[in-house]
Amino acid sequence: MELNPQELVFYLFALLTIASAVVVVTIKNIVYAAFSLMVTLFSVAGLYVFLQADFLAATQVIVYVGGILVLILFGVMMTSGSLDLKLKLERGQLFWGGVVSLTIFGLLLSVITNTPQWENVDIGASQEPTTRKIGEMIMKEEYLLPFEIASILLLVALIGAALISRKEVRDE
Amino acid sequence: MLSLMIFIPLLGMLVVLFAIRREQEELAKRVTFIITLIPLLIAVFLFVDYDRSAPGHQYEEDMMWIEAFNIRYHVGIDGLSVTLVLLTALLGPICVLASWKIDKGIKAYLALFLLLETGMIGFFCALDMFLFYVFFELTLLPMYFLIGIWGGPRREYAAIKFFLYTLFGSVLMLIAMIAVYLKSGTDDVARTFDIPTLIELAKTPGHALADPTFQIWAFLGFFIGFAVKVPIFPFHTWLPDAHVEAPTAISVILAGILLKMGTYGLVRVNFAMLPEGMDFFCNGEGRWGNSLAILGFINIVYGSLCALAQTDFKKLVAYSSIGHMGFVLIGLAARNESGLTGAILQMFNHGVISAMLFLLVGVVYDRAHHREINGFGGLGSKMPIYTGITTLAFMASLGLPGLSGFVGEALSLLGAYSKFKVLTILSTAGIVVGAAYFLWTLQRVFLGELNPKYEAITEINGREIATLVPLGILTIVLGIWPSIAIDMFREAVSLLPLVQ
Amino acid sequence: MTNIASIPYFIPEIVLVVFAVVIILYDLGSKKTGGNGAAYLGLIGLVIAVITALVIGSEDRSLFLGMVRLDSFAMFFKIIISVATAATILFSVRSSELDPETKGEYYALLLAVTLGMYLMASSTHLLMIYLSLETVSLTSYILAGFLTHSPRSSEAAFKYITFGAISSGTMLFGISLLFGMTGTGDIMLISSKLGEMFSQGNVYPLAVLLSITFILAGVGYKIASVPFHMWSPDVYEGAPIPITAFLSVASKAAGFALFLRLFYSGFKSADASIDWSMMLAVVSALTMTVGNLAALPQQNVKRLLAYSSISHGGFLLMGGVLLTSEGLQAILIYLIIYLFMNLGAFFVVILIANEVGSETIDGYRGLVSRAPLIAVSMAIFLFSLTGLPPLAGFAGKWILFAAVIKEQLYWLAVIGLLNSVVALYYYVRIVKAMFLESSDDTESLSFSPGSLVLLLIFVVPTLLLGIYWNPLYELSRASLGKLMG
Amino acid sequence: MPVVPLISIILVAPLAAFAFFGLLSLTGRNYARQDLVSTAAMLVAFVCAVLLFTNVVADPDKYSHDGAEIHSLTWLPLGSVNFSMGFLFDSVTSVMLLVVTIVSSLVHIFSIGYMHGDPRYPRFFAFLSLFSFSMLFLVVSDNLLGIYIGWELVGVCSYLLIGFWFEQDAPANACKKAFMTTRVGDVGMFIGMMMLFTKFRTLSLYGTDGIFALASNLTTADMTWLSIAGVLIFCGAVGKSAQIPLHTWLPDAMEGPTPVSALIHAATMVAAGVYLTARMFPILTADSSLFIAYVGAITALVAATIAIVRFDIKRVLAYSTISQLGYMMLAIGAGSYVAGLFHLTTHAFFKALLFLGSGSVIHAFHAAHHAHDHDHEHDHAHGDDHAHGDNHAASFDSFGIDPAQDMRHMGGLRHKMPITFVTMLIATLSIAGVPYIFSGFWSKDAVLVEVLYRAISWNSVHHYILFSMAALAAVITAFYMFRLIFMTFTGEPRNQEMHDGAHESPWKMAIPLIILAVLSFPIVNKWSFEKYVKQPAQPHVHAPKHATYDASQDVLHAQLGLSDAHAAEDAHSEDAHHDAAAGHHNPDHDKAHNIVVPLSFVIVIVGIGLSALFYYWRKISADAVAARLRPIYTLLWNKYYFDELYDGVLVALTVAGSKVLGLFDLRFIDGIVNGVGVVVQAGCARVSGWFDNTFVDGLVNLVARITWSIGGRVRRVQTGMIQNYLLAVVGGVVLLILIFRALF
Amino acid sequence: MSLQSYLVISIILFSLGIFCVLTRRNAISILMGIELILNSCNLNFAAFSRYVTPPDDISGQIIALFGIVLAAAEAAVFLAIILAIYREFSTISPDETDTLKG
Repeated sequence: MELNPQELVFYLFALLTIASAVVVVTIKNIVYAAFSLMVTLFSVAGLYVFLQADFLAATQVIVYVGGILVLILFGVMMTSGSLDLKLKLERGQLFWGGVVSLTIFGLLLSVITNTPQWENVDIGASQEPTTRKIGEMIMKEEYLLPFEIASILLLVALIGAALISRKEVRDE
Repeated sequence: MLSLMIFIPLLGMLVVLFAIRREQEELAKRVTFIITLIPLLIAVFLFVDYDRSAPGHQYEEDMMWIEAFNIRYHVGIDGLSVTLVLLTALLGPICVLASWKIDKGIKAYLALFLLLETGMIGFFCALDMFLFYVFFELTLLPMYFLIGIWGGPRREYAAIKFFLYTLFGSVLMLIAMIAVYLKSGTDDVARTFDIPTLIELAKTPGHALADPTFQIWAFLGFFIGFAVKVPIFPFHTWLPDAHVEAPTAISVILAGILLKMGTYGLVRVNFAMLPEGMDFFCNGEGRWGNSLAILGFINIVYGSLCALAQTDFKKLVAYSSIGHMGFVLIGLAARNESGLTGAILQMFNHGVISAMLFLLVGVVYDRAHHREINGFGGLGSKMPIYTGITTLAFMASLGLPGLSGFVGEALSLLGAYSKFKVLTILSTAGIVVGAAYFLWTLQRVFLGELNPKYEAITEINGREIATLVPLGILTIVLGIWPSIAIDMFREAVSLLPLVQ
Repeated sequence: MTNIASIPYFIPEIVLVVFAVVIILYDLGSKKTGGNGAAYLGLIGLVIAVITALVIGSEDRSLFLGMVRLDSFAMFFKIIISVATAATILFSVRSSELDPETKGEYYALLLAVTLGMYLMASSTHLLMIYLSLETVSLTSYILAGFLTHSPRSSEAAFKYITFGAISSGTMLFGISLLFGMTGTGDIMLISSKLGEMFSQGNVYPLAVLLSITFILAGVGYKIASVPFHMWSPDVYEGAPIPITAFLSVASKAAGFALFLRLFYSGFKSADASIDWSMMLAVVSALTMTVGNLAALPQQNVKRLLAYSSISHGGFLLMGGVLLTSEGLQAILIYLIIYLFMNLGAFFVVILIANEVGSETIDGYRGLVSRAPLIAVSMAIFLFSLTGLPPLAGFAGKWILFAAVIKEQLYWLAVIGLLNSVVALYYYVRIVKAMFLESSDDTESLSFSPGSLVLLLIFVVPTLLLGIYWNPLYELSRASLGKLMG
Repeated sequence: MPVVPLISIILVAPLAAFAFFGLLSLTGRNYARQDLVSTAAMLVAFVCAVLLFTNVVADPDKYSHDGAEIHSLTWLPLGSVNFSMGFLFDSVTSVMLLVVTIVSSLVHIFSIGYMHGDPRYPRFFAFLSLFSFSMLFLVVSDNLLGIYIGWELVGVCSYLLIGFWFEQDAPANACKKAFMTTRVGDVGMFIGMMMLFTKFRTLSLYGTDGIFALASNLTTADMTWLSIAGVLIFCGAVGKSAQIPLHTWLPDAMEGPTPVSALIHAATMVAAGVYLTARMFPILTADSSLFIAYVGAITALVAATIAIVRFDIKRVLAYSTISQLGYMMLAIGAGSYVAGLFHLTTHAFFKALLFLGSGSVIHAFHAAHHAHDHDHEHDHAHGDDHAHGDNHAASFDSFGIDPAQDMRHMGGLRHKMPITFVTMLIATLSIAGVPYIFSGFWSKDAVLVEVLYRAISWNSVHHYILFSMAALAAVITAFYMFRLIFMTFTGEPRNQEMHDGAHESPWKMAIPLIILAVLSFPIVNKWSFEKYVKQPAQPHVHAPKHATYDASQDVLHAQLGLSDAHAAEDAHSEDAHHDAAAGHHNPDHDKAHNIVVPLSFVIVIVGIGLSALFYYWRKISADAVAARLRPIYTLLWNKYYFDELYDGVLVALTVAGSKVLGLFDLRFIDGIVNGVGVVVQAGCARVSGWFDNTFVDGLVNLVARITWSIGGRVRRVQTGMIQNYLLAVVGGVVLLILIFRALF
Repeated sequence: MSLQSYLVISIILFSLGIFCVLTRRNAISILMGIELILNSCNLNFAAFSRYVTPPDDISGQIIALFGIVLAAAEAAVFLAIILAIYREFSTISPDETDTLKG
């Protein structure tokens, strides 16, 4: 089977995504898991690029890697005091979790392979960079309201996170 | 007129609750007594004024209540209800008198009692099924509290048991009721809750309500609802507990009125409105044709046998009620004139007699503070009047001719015999057993040597006699001349779908 | 309607946002003085929002290019939610649980969550649905964990957010699949697309089933239906009581608004191949049964009411099963009634927690002699929750069952009613403690007149609506508007 | 004389006397001279009864047929079915009214003396009045329902009066036993009534749509049914008239005051059963008649044998009563209505006399007893000798018998109490059937003649057997009655202390004795009785030789028979019973008569002679014979073990039941001794009580418990661990999808 | 590089996320699982935007964008709550924060 370089890179990203995600799920050390998650997030950003979603890819990197992941690492550090970083796995939960996840996987696989809307779809023509278009849609067209609401949501999250964290400050 | 009678106790409840201070206990009792006299006066007036020759309902009041479901405030009485209303109204003041000794939270007690009375009178007057159900359920709450707060040592258990059982029955009834309502019309033809209308519709051939299968199921729903109230075996076990734990006056109401609500419902709804369903369970044919009569038989024999086994005076009376309601059932199952007349008469008479019995138990309990039958003995020599009245009540209850209990029982059995020969013959065992437990009780409590513990027991007092005498007179009068009552509801009975 | 043109019809929501911000600013300014200024500001904001909403009216309009819809159905829920929020604010004022220092943020968050609920009631786009759901959820997490120095509160928040995140994640995945199949997020369009697909046979039913079930996970967790209910007892128990009351009423109402809109106007056309009715009926029966059974052995009244509210969710769902206008109407009516009786019950819990310091049933012993009015009110609420006439709960139950029986779902009706018998048992346990048992402590409790007036606000409708509920019926019919098409 | 007002007065007078007492009691007081009120009421009733009798005398043709005059009105109008209540007046009613009022009046008078000083003296008279009312009501009722009402009321009065001295256990037990046993019979009667009602839609007896008229139209197909109905109605009579097997209550009923025994348990109430059977005469079939006859004959014989070995003077009389009632039943069963009722009438007087006489003796002995400072109430607290179940000779001693009633303490009283002795002797001669001089001869002779006549004319083996039994019973009757007289009045005093204290009763008690003694002579004679009382037709009884049933004749018979008994007689001249009423020109009848009269002499001589040998001349030692015939004696002493049979079955059942239930309780055994019937029912009842608590309630509780435990389980699912919840969510989603994927 | 290949990656991520959430005994790991799930959703939207919707309609991408934003907000609150839990319970194991149950 001949692979063109583009495809090769795609499959590389795909593999990376999955492999790192598997590591996230299985590895005992939570710090390694966090770093492995970083790899996953990067790879997903790479996949966005293949989907010609450049703005999305950038956002993914900035928000996820720059924000969320850092937050997670902070969390790991701040809660590591008494906690052993080794993760415990309990057998029953593990078993049933596995069964359920596999079943879901099976169901979803069946869905993606059988849904007529997704069969043999033509890949659309290459698009312009989407940033401008996204900006227009968010600021002028139907996504204005969601944008505003999302901003309120962020504000609320900000206040809330601060409020709950601030408890700690008052504690001391 | 009817609304006045229904809601005056409710009004009275507000008066007792808000216009009387907590310390004025005597006043509260007197006020309540006077309030309960008003419905009694109205009921007596109705009893006298009621046109006995006219079939159908009288003194009707009808107005729209909840338009969306065509629910109406429709009340009216026919001969059947007027007798029961009279019974309710009569027991009202009697129970207030019987409650005179209650010392804990008398105000709340009286208020709840008045609420209960509204529920009961309303139930017997309601001609709209929804209203009927509301009043039916309205009696639950006050009853729960009255048993639960003022009852005996196991009151909490008894109260919740009563509550759960009745609610269980009534939810099934609710389903049946909704189904009947929905079947009474379509989206285009207005549906109705009006009982007289529904009765007509159920008779109309081809109408959805007249469908036998539907009627059978609806019958079952209603039946279980009422069966719990009656109570019919095997839904009866709440009754001994509730009766035993309830304070005297409340036992009186329970036995006197609440049980009648069940049988009244059976007549009003199951009998009148669901003739096909009734037919299925009473026609004496097929697998289910004897069901109702069998239940009646079980009630009679089983209730009586259980009564025989009791050593608690009150429990004995409670079980005897189960037995006596069996006669009502078997009379109903007969679906003929004498059976039905007997059943209705028995309803009324049992109301009077069991009220007497519970009052009598209360009298001795107030003095001895226990009800263990074997713990008495020889009271006859110390309390002759009490003994005399008790003997009268016992004799009435065991169906002595010349007293009211006999007529109902005899008519029920006579009616039933023409349909269910074997079952009726077996049921007559109840007559013997009935005599056995009453006589045995009489012997253990009143006859024999005086138990030295009760050397100083006091004779029944004037207030207690006053509660018993009206009932005793009714017992005798109705025993001698039952037509006074029968004249009232003969027309009502003739309107029911009888089968000769 | 375009974005700009939509703004006038969006004033109520804007008012809420403005007041939320004002409260925070006010709070900053009055940090030291304490007092209930923030609460009253919140109340004023709510009142203005409701008034403006009423002024704007409920003529059917699609706003913001199809993102939200202004109709009588949304209007109905907005009012319900506003009343619940107002009650919660009033409860919070009287609750001694909350730290007065953080009350400013607290009321601001309450307004924010109200905004989210408004949007839940009116969203017609999958993205908006997800957004509004998340707004409500995130705020709720914070509110649930609001109590300082309370491990219970933190634990509640933790469980809530974990549960909520998974559920909404699942929902989002379902949304993505649906988006993938129909190529749009507008639920009206989705509805017509689905219909088209089904009629052409150009569809993989499992995909539809799966995506809708995934979406159901998000909605189900809001209305706490089985199997998405498990967070609620823990969260209800751990959260501050006013928030518990709020979650059990407002959150549930908003969840139902969303659920009904999704299923009635979105997925109904998928009815052809998948028996949603049956699925919902099973879920509904399970929900009420599980809620009731688990409530039986509870000792903590809050937790007991949590389970009871699960079972009421099941009752409500029963109306949703039918996909008929009667069923919908029944849900609306039941919600109104549920609002009064459940909030009332929670208010009593707050008062008792304040005065007696106990949330367990034992704390209610002998209440009738210590605070007769409170005890009687509580009994009224509880019996109304049971559904006994002549209390409002009965009217609700009645209409629901009438709708169910009309569709011949007798089995569901029987299960529902048997459940109400079981329910009686645990409600009565509280009543029993209050009336039938006596406590060692007999000194009578005193409550401020304000509290009693507030209590009456809930008692009176619970009584009156049981006796005369025709207006409710009319109101619910009007509120259905064009939802049913 | 107007019938309705007079009957009304007869009923109202005693009722008013009772009501007077009842209402006054509510205030807690009693009128001390209730005795006068009640007695006056009874005398009024008596006068009215006499006035009514003049009607019969004036127009015997009209009143000699049953159901001659009826005044009824609707009592329970149900619509299509109506129950009426009314007065029936015919010669039988009139005779019964006379009998009841005479005996009752005399007993009232006697009681004034006998009950003097009793703490509940007024109450006694009130109860007597109530009884009289009930009995009279029974007698004048024209329909089965009315009879049943009176029937039960007399039962209650009997209950109240037997238990009059309720402080002691024996009366308390006895009254309950009496009521219960008779009620068993009453239930049978009620079932019979239900059968008749269902068939005929009425409970009225007479008139064109009465039961008799309708029953006469029945065909052979209905004969079994009618027989069963007749036997069931007769069940009531079995209970009330203490026929075997429901006779055990009557001896116990002797625990009541003696005047009560005289009035209720000798003369009137127990005779009500005979009266009822007589009233139902027209619907008796050949089968049911034979059944009745056998029950009567067996009762007559068995009770007589038991009476031989009693020592309690009242119990001897009680068994004698049972035996005599058996005679009456036999007569009616054998088809002789007239003979039955005639014996009823004569028996009422001489048996009342015997009881009152024995009361007089007991009264005297009690007085003596008191004089010797004994507490009689304490002593006879255990009068119920069966209860102890002792059947060995040692216990034949005075154990369990009130000394004042024990004949072994008596003897030689004829000098002390001459009036009592003479009057009782007259009654004894009468009951023994001493020919020609005494009324008892005439009535007993009539019974025997009728039975033998049936035997001869129908050539019926059954009736020969019945006749032999009756004759044998007559011998025994003469024997034990004279045993009573000899032991009580002749010989030497056996208990000198008591003998010394005894004295003749006061005049208040003596006068009734004398009046009754007069009535024991054939004042009521056979010819006058037969003149006034005419036998009704029995459309469904045919001599066995009419093997082929002639339906057409029967219809004719029915049409004629009820409207005119004479016509019926003509139509069926072979039917023997009509001849009995019409005269003695039937050869078979004459034959029977010619056999019976000489036989009567033999019976009397053998009976009295044997008795004298044993107890007067003491040529034979009763004890020696008893020892020789130990098994028979034991059997008789234990009254054929009827009580033990009832008790024993119950014990076995109860014990078995209890063991099964693991609820065996010593109190059961004690309880069993307490009374017949009640205990087995208690056993069953406990079972059902247990069943109720354990099973029915248990089932419900089980449901509750299961619900609760499911609640607990559901609750335990809520582990508090969030990941379990998450698993439930995700798993739930998967399950939902899978289930619906599978289903749809 | 068909649509299916993206979808396969997405569903693997989703399943792994679910598995992670269900089995890991650490609150932060649960948060990571949630992030995996959200990523899979966003990947779906992006893929559908590219393949299913018309080329000029990029609403899929925008929804994914909102997804990212919401994920961030959620993560922030989640971590704050984890810190609070840690403070109260001195552990962030979900097994041990089980005082509310039954």
